[in-house]
Amino acid sequence: MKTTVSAEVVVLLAGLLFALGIVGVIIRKNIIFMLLSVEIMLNASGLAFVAAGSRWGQPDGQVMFVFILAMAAAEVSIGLALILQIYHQHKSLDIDNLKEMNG
Amino acid sequence: MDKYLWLIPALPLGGFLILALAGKQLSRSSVAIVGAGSICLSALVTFVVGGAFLAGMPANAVYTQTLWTWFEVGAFSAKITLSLDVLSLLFIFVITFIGALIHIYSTAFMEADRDYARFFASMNLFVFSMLVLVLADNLLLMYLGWEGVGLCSYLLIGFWYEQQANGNAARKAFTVTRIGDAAMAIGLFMVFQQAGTLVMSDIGANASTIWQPNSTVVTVTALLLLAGGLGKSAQLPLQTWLPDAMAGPSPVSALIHAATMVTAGVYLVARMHAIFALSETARLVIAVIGAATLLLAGLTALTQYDIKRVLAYSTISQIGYMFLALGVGAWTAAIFHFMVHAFFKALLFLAAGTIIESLHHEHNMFKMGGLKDKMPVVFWTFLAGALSLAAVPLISAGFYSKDQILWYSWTANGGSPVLWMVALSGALITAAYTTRMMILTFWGEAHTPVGHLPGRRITMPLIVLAVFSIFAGFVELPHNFGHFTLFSDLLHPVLPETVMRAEIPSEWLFQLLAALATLGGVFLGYHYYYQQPARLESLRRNAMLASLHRFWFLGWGFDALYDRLLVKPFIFISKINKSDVTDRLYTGIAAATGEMYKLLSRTQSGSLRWYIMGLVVGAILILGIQIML
Amino acid sequence: MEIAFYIAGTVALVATLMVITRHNPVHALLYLNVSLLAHAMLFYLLGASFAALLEIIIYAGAIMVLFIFVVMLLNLGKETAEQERKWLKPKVWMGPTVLAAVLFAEFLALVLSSGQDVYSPAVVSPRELAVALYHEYLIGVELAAMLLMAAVVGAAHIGRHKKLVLHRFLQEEKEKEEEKHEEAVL
Amino acid sequence: MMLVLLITVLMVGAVAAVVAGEWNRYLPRWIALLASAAGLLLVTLLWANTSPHSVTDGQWLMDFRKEWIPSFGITFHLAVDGLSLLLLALTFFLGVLAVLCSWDEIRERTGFYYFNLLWILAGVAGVFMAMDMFLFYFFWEVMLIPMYFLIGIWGSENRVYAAYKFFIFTQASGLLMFLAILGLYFIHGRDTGIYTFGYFELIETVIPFKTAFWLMSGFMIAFAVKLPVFPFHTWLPDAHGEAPTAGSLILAGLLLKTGAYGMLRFVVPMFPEVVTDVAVPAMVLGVAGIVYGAVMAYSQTDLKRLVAFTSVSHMGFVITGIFALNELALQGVVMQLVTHALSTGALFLMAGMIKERLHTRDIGQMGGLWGPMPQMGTIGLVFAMASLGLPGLGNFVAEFLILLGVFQAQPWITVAAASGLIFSAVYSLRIVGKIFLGPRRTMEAVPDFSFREMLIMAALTVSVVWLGLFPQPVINTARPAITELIRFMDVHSAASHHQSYVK
Repeated sequence: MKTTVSAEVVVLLAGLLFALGIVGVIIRKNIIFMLLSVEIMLNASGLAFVAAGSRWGQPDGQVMFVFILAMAAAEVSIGLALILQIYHQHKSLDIDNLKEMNG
Repeated sequence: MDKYLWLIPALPLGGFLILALAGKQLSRSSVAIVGAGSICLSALVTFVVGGAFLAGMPANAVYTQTLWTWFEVGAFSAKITLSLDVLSLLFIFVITFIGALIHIYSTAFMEADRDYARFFASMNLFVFSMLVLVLADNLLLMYLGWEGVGLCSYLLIGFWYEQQANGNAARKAFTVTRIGDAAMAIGLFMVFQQAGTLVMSDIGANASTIWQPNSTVVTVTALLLLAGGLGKSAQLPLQTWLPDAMAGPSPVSALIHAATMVTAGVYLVARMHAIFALSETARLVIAVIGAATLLLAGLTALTQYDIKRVLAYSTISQIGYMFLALGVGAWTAAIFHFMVHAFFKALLFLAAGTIIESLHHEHNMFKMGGLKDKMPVVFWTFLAGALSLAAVPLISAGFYSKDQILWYSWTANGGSPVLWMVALSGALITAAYTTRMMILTFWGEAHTPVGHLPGRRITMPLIVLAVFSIFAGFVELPHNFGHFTLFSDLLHPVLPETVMRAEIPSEWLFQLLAALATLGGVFLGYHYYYQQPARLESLRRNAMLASLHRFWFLGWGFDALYDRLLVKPFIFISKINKSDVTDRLYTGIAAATGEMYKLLSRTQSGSLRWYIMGLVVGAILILGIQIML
Repeated sequence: MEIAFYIAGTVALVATLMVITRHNPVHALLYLNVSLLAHAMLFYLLGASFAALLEIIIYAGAIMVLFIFVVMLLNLGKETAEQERKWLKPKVWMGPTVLAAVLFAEFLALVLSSGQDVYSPAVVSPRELAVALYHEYLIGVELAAMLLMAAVVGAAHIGRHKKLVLHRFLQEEKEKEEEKHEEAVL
Repeated sequence: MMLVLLITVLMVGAVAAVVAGEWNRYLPRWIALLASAAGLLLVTLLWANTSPHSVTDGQWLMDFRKEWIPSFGITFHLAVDGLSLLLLALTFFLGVLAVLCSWDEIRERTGFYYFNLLWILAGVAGVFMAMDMFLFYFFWEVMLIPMYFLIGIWGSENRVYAAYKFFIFTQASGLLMFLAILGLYFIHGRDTGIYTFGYFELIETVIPFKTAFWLMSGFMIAFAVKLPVFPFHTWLPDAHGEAPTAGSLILAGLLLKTGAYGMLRFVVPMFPEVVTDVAVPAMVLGVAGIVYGAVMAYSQTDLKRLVAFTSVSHMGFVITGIFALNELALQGVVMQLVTHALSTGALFLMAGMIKERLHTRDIGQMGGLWGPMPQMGTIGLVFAMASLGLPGLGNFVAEFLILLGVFQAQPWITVAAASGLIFSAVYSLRIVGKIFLGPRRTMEAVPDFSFREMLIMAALTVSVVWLGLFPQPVINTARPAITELIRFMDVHSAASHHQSYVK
């Protein structure tokens, strides 16, 4: 089962997914949704890495994906913990309510 | 004996140091002994050294004594060197002799003052500085003395410092003379640049090789040096400080503002005659300034009420005569008049001081009167001084010196009939205000009761000075009678002969006219102030004459002019800029930074989505740039 | 087998689109899971079978479960959905979408400017991957381990239930306010 | 080794003072006095050992060199010539006086105070000796921070503002200098392959004119701010006004001198062509400073600000003299550095003493103080006269030489600068008149000098009179450095003439 793909298509797919992730982060008010969108963006970049690795037949792309995965795990665990705390303290997940760090 | 020359200035300096460092601990009598004694000793040394010098005159007529090298940089070298020649000998004689008399006078005059020691310390420092000024062998050392006398003048004018006016007068005196001094300093730089030295004898000897006659350079140099002299000698246009300087004690006025310091300008010009001789323009300027000053100050003296201000303006006027003489090239005549003037003007100031003291600090002549019989010693000595000032023919020293100047102002090479006319009318005016002063003070009714009479320490100097005021003139008699030229012969090793014009009228005529002018002036004063005082009143009522009187009384409006032109603008600019306008630049930068901070901190809204938006826009821009490129 | 690639890609796109448009968090999560599975498919098709495996196990499995836990823990249901519906108006999402579209257009332009490059993906075996990971990238692995460690500790610390923690300045203010309040009560 | 000792004695003293300050309030001042006096003694020994004859035959008297960071070509290189020696002597002399004048004034945190004081002195001494650009910059910064503390902690009401202003001005300009040093370092390295910060190597660098201009500007701005030259002077009145007495003394006496020293040591020999090119504008700035400072001084009512502006005026003479680039003017500059430190330092000390007595710096509230304080009056008069350049006092020799030298270079500039003589009389007499003359304004009892104050002022008075009458030793000490500088300039201008001829 030999597949042939064009490199542009894969990269464009990754770019499209990434753009969707950005849109998600910006348009949502709820922190959980924002976090989900961040995951989408991470995946999109992972896809680009893997595609590049397969293009050159080298393991580095997947290595990067593994690192992204580790980072995503760490980020999610911290992020979710923060969400819990925020919800406890503010009784809301509305990001617009959390503007305490304005200059 | 010459090697003791250094003692002459060192003695007053020693007196100053003792009084300044230990004045508080000394008793009044020891202060007096140290203060007056140092000057008397100095005078004594002057007689001895001067006698020895004249007896064994060196070949080049100069004796120099180098004490140490002041400083030496590259080609420039300034040494602390004293040099004695006839000119400086005459000056140090006048300074120490009159200085000693005035110091003796002061021991009694200032007896009641709280700051007895400070007075004598300042006076001693003054005598020291003045001696350095005239004994200096280079212009820089002379400048040291020059500024030193300025400092002492400042200190002594402001001696009674608790009155604000005295301090202001002192400051004015220093500042105005300083303007001249700054110009003179530039003159010094020019001299050094052209001559490569500041040693006066070298400059004098080589002047004609250094400078082209009548070149711009020499004229400018001469005028710059002259500016210093004008400041110190209170000549136009820097004369305004001297009348105010009368705020100091009377001995100070006698010593500093009549006899010695104010003639420093005369000394400077005479000393640097080699430079001035090379520039006709500069000499013309000197003569014109002298003539203008003598007329202007004489007319002002005619209107003053304060006896010391009359004397102050008369001093300005008499120094004007000296400058006139210098300008026309009658070097010795100027110095002759300086010497005579020193005697009679010191006498007049001291006598006036005595009168003022006896009348409980009354300065106004119109409130004096009738003192002829009450204070006979003062009257007779004052009369001797007044005769000399008015240049009463034959019997006064002033006549011989002033007549010489009048004569030369026409006949000398630089002279002209116009200058002579001015000088002659000046003589008339001088006689008039002198008579006015005498009559108002000594004749008529007594307006103020006389307090204590002067003691012997006060009268003795007056008598000595009175004798000199009368007889000092006989060292030099006119050519047409006596032809006795001891004084000018003595000075000729230093000062050149006066160059005369080709055709000169008879000297008798001139003397007659001068005598007539004097007598006319005396008559005018006698007529208006003694014989017919009512006529004076009618003159006063004339509006034009009254305003003229006011104009003269205020010193021809020079004070007001300078106030408007220089002082007020300076103070205005300085006050308006008190908080420093350049600082605005830096506070402006700081404020702009602050504004920028506020602007940028608004982007830190705390809204996460806003930040991400920023990120996206940034990414778009960067990619956009990449596409463009 | 290109068709499988395109199908998986389309699924990923559609699922992702759904993720960002759902109002209900649980729905969104499920769509995200679908998207992740589609990603795994893509990975597999690109010859990265190990990555596909990790995607399913860790992402779709572990991480998504975490999300669901939190959603359940916070009891986010209808109310949140309601709120989100109110919020998601065209006026709100139009701007960011255009912006993202511009970004994507630029990206597109950049990618298309380089020439066509068709290739058949090389299979990178887990073995090669392991060798690379524990050889060249050893330090990276170590660092990742530390990161995870820190994340665990951090999450445990942050997630602890505690009283409202205020900065000391705010605390003082609050104490003052309380005092005032007490005074008022008294 | 002696040179290192000079710095270490101060640094050790500083640390000892801060440690001792933890136990006892009075111990630090004794330690500080001991340390600065020891330094003074060392410098005197150094000076005595180099008799005038040995000075004349070579510029450098003593040299100490050790590798510091060899990989960047940084050495710990100290050396002393006549110029440095004079300024070092001044540093320690004023250091002793600064300790003495803080004796009773400083009552809080004495340990840290004397730490800062000694640390500044160490920095200044290092600046005067460093012959490695990196080391120079290091010491340059060492002076800065303790001074910031000195003003910021022990100053008067507006001290924080003043301290910030001082810090920002000096730091910003110092960074420009550092950039210029790095530029020089890399240009030299690129041209010769030897990367070094050594002074003697770097002055040999041949730099294209345009680059040299920018590098010189970097140095010049740092030194001009420190000096200060006319438009960069605005930090000075604030810093001087708010600093404690010893702070003002050291600022006026030493920190300003580092600017002039930097110009003489670095700017002129490193960029001879540019210096001759910008000489006239620089001199014009100097004259502007003379006049502007004097006019500003006249309007001030705060005594310390007034004296600060007189410093601006006097430093105008310095910059004018430096750019006249002849021996007379440069010798005058050296004299001016020394005498200005003494005279202005004395005026600041007096302001501090008056403030201790009357609790004000406003000269409107003084007046008639001669009566109760004749000694202070006399001394005050002496230093006012020094400040207006009365012959017989040191400042006259300095100003005269500067003006004489400038006249040979640019007569018209001298004419403008000579107006400073008049203005200086105006403001100096205003000081005397407002403080000592006139009617008394306050009826507080004001005691005259105490023994300690008398000692300080007597030392200064004797020095300034001595310099006025016997300045030759100072001139002789500085001569080798100055003649060497002139020779260097001549060689370079001849070389550049040659170059342009070839073109």
